[in-house]
Formats: sequence, C-alpha cells, structure tokens
Amino acid sequence: MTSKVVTMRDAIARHVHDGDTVVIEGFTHLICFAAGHEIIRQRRRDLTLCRLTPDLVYDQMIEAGCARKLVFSWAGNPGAGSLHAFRRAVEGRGDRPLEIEEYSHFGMVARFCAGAARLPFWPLRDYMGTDLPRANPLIREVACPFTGERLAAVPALNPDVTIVHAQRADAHGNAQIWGLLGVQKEAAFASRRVIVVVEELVDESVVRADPNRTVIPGMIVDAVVVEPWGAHPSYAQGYYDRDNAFYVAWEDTSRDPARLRAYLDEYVHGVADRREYVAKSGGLDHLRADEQVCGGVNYGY
Amino acid sequence: MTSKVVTMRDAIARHVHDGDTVVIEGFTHLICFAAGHEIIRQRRRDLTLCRLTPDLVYDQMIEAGCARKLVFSWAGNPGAGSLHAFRRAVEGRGDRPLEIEEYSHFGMVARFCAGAARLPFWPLRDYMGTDLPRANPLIREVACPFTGERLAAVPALNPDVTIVHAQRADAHGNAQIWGLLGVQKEAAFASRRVIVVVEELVDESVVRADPNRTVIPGMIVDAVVVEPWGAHPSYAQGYYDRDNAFYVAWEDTSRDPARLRAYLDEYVHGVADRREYVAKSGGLDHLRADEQVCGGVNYGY
Amino acid sequence: MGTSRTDGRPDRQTDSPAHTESGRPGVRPSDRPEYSPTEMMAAVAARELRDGEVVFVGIGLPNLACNLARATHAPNLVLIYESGAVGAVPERLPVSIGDPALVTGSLMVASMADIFQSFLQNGRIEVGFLGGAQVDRYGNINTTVIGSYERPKVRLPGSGGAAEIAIHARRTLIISRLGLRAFPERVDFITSPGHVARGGSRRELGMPGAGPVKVITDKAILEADPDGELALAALYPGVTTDEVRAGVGWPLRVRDALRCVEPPDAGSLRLLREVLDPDGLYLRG
Amino acid sequence: MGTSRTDGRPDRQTDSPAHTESGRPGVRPSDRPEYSPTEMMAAVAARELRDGEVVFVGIGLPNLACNLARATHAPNLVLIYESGAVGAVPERLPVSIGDPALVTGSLMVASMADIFQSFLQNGRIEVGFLGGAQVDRYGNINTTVIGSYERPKVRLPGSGGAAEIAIHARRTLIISRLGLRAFPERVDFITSPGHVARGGSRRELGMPGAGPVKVITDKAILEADPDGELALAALYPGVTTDEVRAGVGWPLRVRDALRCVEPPDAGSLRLLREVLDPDGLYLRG
Repeated sequence: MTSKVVTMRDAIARHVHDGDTVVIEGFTHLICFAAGHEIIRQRRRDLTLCRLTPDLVYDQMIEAGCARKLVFSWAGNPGAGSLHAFRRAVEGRGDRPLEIEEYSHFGMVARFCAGAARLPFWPLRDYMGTDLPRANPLIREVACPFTGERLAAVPALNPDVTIVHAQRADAHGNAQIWGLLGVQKEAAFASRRVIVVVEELVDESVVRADPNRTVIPGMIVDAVVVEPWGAHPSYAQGYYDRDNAFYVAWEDTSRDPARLRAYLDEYVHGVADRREYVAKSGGLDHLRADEQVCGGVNYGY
Repeated sequence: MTSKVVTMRDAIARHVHDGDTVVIEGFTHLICFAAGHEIIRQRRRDLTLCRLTPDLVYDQMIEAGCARKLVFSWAGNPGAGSLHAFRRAVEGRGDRPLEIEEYSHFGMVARFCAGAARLPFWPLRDYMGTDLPRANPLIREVACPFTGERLAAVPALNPDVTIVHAQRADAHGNAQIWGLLGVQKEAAFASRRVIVVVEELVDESVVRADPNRTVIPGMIVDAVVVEPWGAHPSYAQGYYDRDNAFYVAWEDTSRDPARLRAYLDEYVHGVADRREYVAKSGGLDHLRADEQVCGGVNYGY
Repeated sequence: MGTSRTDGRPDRQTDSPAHTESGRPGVRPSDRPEYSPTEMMAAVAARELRDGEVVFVGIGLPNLACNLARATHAPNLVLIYESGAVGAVPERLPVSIGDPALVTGSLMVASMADIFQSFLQNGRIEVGFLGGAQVDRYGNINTTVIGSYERPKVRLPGSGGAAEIAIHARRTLIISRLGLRAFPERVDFITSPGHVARGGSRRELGMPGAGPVKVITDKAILEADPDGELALAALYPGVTTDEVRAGVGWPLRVRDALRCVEPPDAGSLRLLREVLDPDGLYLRG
Repeated sequence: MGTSRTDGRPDRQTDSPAHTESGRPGVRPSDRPEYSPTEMMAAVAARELRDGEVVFVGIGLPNLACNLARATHAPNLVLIYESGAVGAVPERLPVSIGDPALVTGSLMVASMADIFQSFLQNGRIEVGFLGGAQVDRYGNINTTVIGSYERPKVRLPGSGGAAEIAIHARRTLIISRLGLRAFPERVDFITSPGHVARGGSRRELGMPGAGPVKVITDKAILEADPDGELALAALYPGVTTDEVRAGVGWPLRVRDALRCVEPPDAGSLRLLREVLDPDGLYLRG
C-alpha cells in the first residue's frame, strides 16, 4: 500500500476547504495546534468549527477569521480563564459575527457517536429541567418504542474533515493512542475525511505487535502528518507535558485583540511550519516527558 | 478496600440464583466454562441464559436442565457442527421445553449497549427485509426525530448477573483484557451483579501501570475468582490456545444425550472444582501459549 | 430535612458534639487554628465524602476536597474525571481536568462515550461536584450566560459535563462563594438543574439523581427544604445569619435546628497547605 | 447486467480472453491441472476481491479465498472478522471466527460494538461473504430454520452477523453448492435479505448495500438480473447449463452473454493446497 505521509501544508491544502465543517478533537490531551496554525496560515474561511472544548486552538482560529460558526459544549480556558476572542464574538464586541450551536459534553459526545455509527440521531437521558433545548432547537426528544419514555435526542455530527493527533501511527494511518482518549475515535469514524497527525511515525510491525492499542484504523485515514510537538501547548502522554504557563498567559494575550494578533503574526504567520514554531518557542525541552514505561502483554497462543 | 476474591463455588452460590437472567459472555475468546460448570454442579434452575453464541457452555447447561430460556444470535458449534442439546430442545426432541428469543449479532450487541448505558432501547439500521422481526416481536421500530427515518430498535438487556473471564485483575476486580474484546465490557456494565474470573490475580500496581488496558473497573465488580484454565476449551490470548479437538469432538458427544450426560457426570459433577477438571483433562499443557510479548508505552509526563 | 426559622440565630444546641458537621466534638473559636474561608470550604466538602464512594471530580476546590478526603477518612474514594481517568491518584495538583497526572497510575482510562454513558448515565456516580457563576433559590446553576442567551452581557463557558452531572449523580455538592450576584433568586439560564427547574420538580422531570444535597459556601451550608428551596442549615464559626442573608438574593429561610460547622483540624490544614496545594493555586482565594 | 437467454448453451464469444472471469487469456480444458469444485469456488471467490478492499471474512471458503487473494493479486486486502480482528494476517488456518491467530499481528482489535456500528453500519465494509442452508430465486438466504419457525424440522444456527452484513456491505458474495434443497424457489425463512425480500426491493426497504452481486456455486456463477432474480451468468469448464438448472428449484434464466469461468491456475492451487489449507480442512469437501 502506498504511504499516506504528507506535510501538514499539503494535508491542509488538500483536505480542508473554505466552508467545511472541521473537527480538531482531543480532550485537553493531544489537541493538534499544528493543524490549527496551518489552517490559519492558509487563510481558510467560513469554517464550522466543532469541538467539545474550543480551547485556545479555536480561540486563535476565531481571531484569525477562519470561523463562521462554532459547535461546542464548554468554551473556557481550562483552569485559567476565558477564551476572549470567542467571548468578543459572542458578546457582540468582535470584528465579525460568530454563529454558535451549543450542547453539553454528553450531547457533543452523543453527536459524534451517532456520526460514527452513521445513524441520524443518538438517544440520551439528559437536558430535562435545563434551558439548553430552548437555546438549541436541535436538542429534541424521542419516545422509546418499548417503555414510551421520552428521552433526549441529538443529531449526528458528520464533519467534512477530522484532525486527530496521536502518539504514533504507521504510514497507512493505523494510529495508537494511550492516556486520555476523548472522542478521537468517534470523531474520526464520523468524518468524511481524516487527517492523523503523530508525534512519531512507526513501522507497521510496531502497530501489529499490540493491536489492542490501535484506536483509529488506517482504512479510514486519508493523510498522515508527522509533526513532533504538534499538540503544544496541550500535551502528548509519554512525549511532553502540558504547557500550563502558556494557558495561564493566554488570559492576558487573548483579552487584548492587538496582542492576540501580534501572537498570531509571530507564532503562526511568522513561521513556515511546526519546526520553526518549536524553535521560536525555545525548543520546549523543559516539557519533555519522564520515562514511566509499562510492561507488555503476551499475544501468543 | 477489602478483597473481593472468593472461590468459584462461593461466587456462584452468592450471585447466581434460580430464575436469574445470566450472561456468560466472551466471543470465542475467554468463555468462562468454569462458571458454567459450577452453575451446573449447584443445580441452578429456570435460568434465562443470554449470549451471542451459546457455544458449548450453554449446550451443556441446557442438557443439564439449568435453562428455561435462551436469548441468542448464533447457536452453532463454531466450525464444527451443531449444538445438539439446543437443537433437541428447540426441535421438540428433548426432555424439556426451551423458550427462545432470537436476534442477530448486531441486535444482541445493541441490547448490551443499551443495557450498559441504562437506556431502554438502542437504535440500529437493521432487519429490513428479514423475517427476524416476525419471529421476535421485541425487534421494533423507532422514528428519527430529525429525519423521520424509521430505524430498528431493540430493548436493553440488563442481566441479573454477568460473568466475564479476563486475563488478569486485581483483588478489587479491575480487569484487563487483550485480544478479542467481544461484548464483555458492555455486558458487565449492563448487569446488576458482575463476577470477574481471571487467569491471574495481579497486584493493583500492575493494573495502574497500564490503565488503558483496563476494560472493566472494579467499582462495578462484585466478586473476583482466580481460575487458571477457566476458559477451556475456549482460549485466553497469551495464556492458552483454543482446544479445537474438543470442539470437533463435541459434535458426536452432544448428538447422543447419553454421551453428553456421561460427559457432564465425569467432567462436571465428577470433579469438585476447576483444578480437578484440569487434572482430569490431562493437564492441558499442550495448549499453553507461546511467548509473543509486545513492548510497553510511556505513561510519563 | 427539618423546618426553618427566621430569627437568624443559630440554635443553642448546635454547640453540642452531636450536631457538629464532622461528628467530632466541637472546637471553641478561641482554640481553632487560623484558616481561610477557602480552606474551610475544601475541608467541609471533604467531610461530605464517604469512604469507597465514586466521585465525579472537578478541578480546583473539588479536587482538593477529594484528595483531602482520600488522605484522611476516605482512602478508598474512587476519583473519576469527565476526561476519562478512573481511580486517579494524581501525584501533583492537576491544573486541568485532563491533566496527564490524572492518567499516570490510574485504574482505568475510559473513552468519554463510556464516561457519560456507562458510568454517569448508568448511575455509577455517587457524588458530583458543581459550581458556577449563579446559583439560585432552588439550587439551579447557571454557567452559560449573564443576560439573555441571544445577547449576553457576559458569555460564560457553558455546561461542559455539568448538566448531566446535575441530572445523574446520585447526589451533588455545590461549591460557591456567597454574594448577591452569585446567588440571585432566579438564574438567568438554567445550565444545571437543581431542585425545581422551569417545568417541575426533579422527580416530575424524570431526573435519576437526588440533586444538590448541600451548597457549600464560604460562610455557611445551605440545604434544600422538602419543597426544593434552599435554606440556611449550618453556619461556619463566627458567621452570623445576617451575613449569610446578605449574600443571597432572596428572603432566606433559616432552619430551626441550625448547626454549627466545625473548622478544619490542624492535620487537614497541613495537608491542604503543604501537600495538596503547596503553591496556593486554589487555596489563595 | 445483460439479458438472459434460455437455450442453455454458453455464448460462443465466451472463449475470447475479454470475457473470461479473471481477465486473463482463457485456458483450454485439456491444458488445465486437476482441481476440485471446492478449489474452484475458492479461486473464483478470490478473483472477486480487488486490492485494497475491506472484506468482512467468514471461516472456511471465504477465509481461504481472502487469503488466496492476499497471496496473489490483492496483497493489501484488509480482512475484518466480526469477532473484532481488523487487518488480520493469520499465520495458521483459522478454525473459528475468533481464532487467536486472527489477533496476533493484526492491525487493530475492535470491540464488537465498534465492528457493527463504526465499521459495518458506517459503510466501511466493501465486500461481505455469505452462505447458508438455503439460497432462493432472489438471493435471499436462510440460516435459521428448515420448516416453520415455531416448529422447525431442522433448527439452524441463526443469523450471527449475516443479516446485517447482507444489509450493509457494499456488495456481498454468496458461496453455496448447487442442489434442490440448497436453492429452493423461496427460502423457509429470510435470515439475510437478497434482492427482493418480502415487502419490497432493497432500495424500497432502505438497505445501504447493493446486495449479492454473485452467487458462487460449485458449477457456475449466478448473478441478479435488474429485477432481482438470479440468472445463470457464467459456467465453470465442462459444466452444462442443464446441470446447473438441475440444481436450482425454479426455472432458471440463462444470460445471453453466458461467460465461461477460467479454472484456478497452478500457482493458486499450490497456495491453496500447500500453504493455506495443507490439511484439507475446508478443501476436502
């Protein structure tokens, strides 16, 4: 089989188009900032951005003007404050409007589950007594055909493209992830196109040695990008720690549109690729992970 | 926390009662024959037995008179023929009636998914054009509240007790499984009580060294039984191979009720526990797995 | 749940040991070590957790409370984070709900689909922690918007997992500092339902969990009366009923059997300050 | 799809290379090595698989066919088993659908919930193999009961994953030996729907997959006409139309452009006999 390995530039150019519904998933862990930055550099427009937690990566993309709409369930800077580009847009203080479609985490997870299963909806017991269905008419009800009970229902989310960061994959995109799994698998299966970005490209034999570790099969992957440190300032278990100082500093950076744009000019537009970003960020070596390697298991028979 | 480790005798005595809905899951892999034999020895009656593939273990329990009803999706001897105790009962040639409730694999999987999520039903795109809904009125339809599309729906399966065989667990029941996963996790989460049976009892530190390998958390487990070779003649990846000769021989054994009962007398009633079964079976050393150990991954940060 | 009184004075009997929150003998104000309201909130929340329970943990004070409980009376508490870490034993103070330290050495990593479906919706979570910008008379919480949804004055982060924790956890604990903006009579938006939401009571609406059993503030503990309205149930040492009333945007009921909450003991304070949050990241508030 | 003729003779043009099933030059009867009908079925099924396709594999002949294709023209075939093994490369002949040899060295182990929801229902399976006790005029398959469901003469194993494979795989291949009991006009029970089931056509019933594109028998290949009825489309060497008709319980249509199927080449036979099934476990039939 021919290799799917391409540069980030080529992957974004080929698979992310203006107007697309784009998912860069990863719950705290493995958020692919490298892809977000490349989308900003290539000046994509009118994207519908979906993520449980927009996080800094979508705050940057909103400020950069990539987003027409945001689909989400928690839009804060985890442990550190607000996403101010998001807030400016939603509070009517920004340069351009931002449409929002809002769920809870469970609702977003359920949307990805429906998408991955190619069902039009997913049932869940949720939202009674909340104002969320009032704010979002796509939160509906379905009656159980056995008990008559009325449950909540959310529609499938089937993105045009999902970008998943993983610790490692082979050249066909068979990707292995450990640590927090988020909704990476569901988002990838729900998507029309899938880009897998990895810290490390490994031989197929590494994947085949531990098949229970594989989260995303190559057969659903369109492109593989090898991008060490690609998840910074989020983290990759076993590779590097979360850059908490960056998250804390974001509160002040993003609160001031001029500073935020200066940041984008320097760290996104001002670099050609991730390698330059890492160099400009001082190498990031202080974040490199300690060794805490688990034992293997026997696949013999 | 106090240990949950008990003998198989105590686990069955305490958690499996006459009239219960019982699941011994494991798809080809990790089928807990040791538990099935102990249920036969303790002469449980009127059980509703559920499994995707009843396999030899339920054929034996049906012949032994434990079952009132069978819920299933494929009732054959994999690669080797029929389950004749099952066939005698369903074809009206047996000693006692056996009620059946029949799905396809996907339908059974969906029932366990609903049970694990504590939803009353699960939607799936299935059964159109088949005669299965005619044979089983619990296969129904549900309308999508977004598209209006009519999908199939099956009801949740919430067993009284589920017995899961695993390669290893700690004394609190945190169980790790690799190789085929079947519907072990879903069945355990769907169940009121859970018995975990393991090849190997390990220290909690072994589990904590590789938390992504854990399939069933101890918090949903009621009893842990340590029973090496407990899945024979099925297999445990990394521990022992499937005893294919046993499956092939079952065709003749089960075809003749007298021979089947002689088998039960000798290998089930005629032994006190699994240790004696293994000894009577000649030690089973020829099935012991080769070593094919995978590498570990780094959980550091 | 007891009745409420309105004279604003704690019941005299609340000094007796049987009525202190921890069940241990009461400590006179003059004996107690110095502590901050934040430390008090963490200690009070920790006492609410029983050994062996399964707790859905948040970052900040809930995390401190859970780890304080683990280090003291509840060594077998099972900590679950919505990010997927089950049985976490963080070796450092987690600064996000998906901190890598929650994974390393945990019992299990579950996908978020499993966390919400097989753990939370399944009814396996015994205690959930909630907080938010606004908590109202019935324990409803708003973490969505100040002002209208369509034209918000302040856009807050939204639900995250809070809506479903509020609905499914067998009981919830709300942690919030008193103040008129934080405790309005009616929240601007119900993100996480308490006892009486628009449309009916929890039971009428089919919510599996019992809802907020306690609202742990910086001055007192509020509990819901049988009709779902929050009432002042216990005062922290040195706090008066009027001080609590001043921090709540509705006429606050006061229980007849008003309890007095014991301050944190020296051991808990040492754990909080020296082990759990040595940099004062969350305790400094 | 072509039209059908009823004179029972293969079209003359079928000897031309362009019309042989494999696309390679035809081999005259006298040149061909000896082979059994079972070997022919395995070889014919293997030819139906294109390199890089994702195949839902069963035990027995489908497994042999897939591994023969992998060893010859389709090295990148992705083999998926309903038991959860994805990208399996079995080092021995698997004797059950959950053989440990399917796991060792595979690309991924998926839970069965994922196999049925995220792979099959998702539309990721390009080819599915089906077989069964009865195949009818429209390619419907019965693996449930001979006789009535309530009082069966013979109780068969049931669906397993066959019903959903029949519905979702983009196309299916049916493998079955001809015979009046195996090919009745109407199956006693539709376990796996073919082209026209009770209630309507596949499209009317909302089935995503195209259904059975070929029925590979021990004597010939049947294909569905546009109205869903199976017709004789290609004969194995040395087989007459009448022989096929005798093995089918309805008046069989015969295509005008009746093709002649090339026998297995020596390389494929050697692979089947010496590498893939050296003990003749499945080839002996």
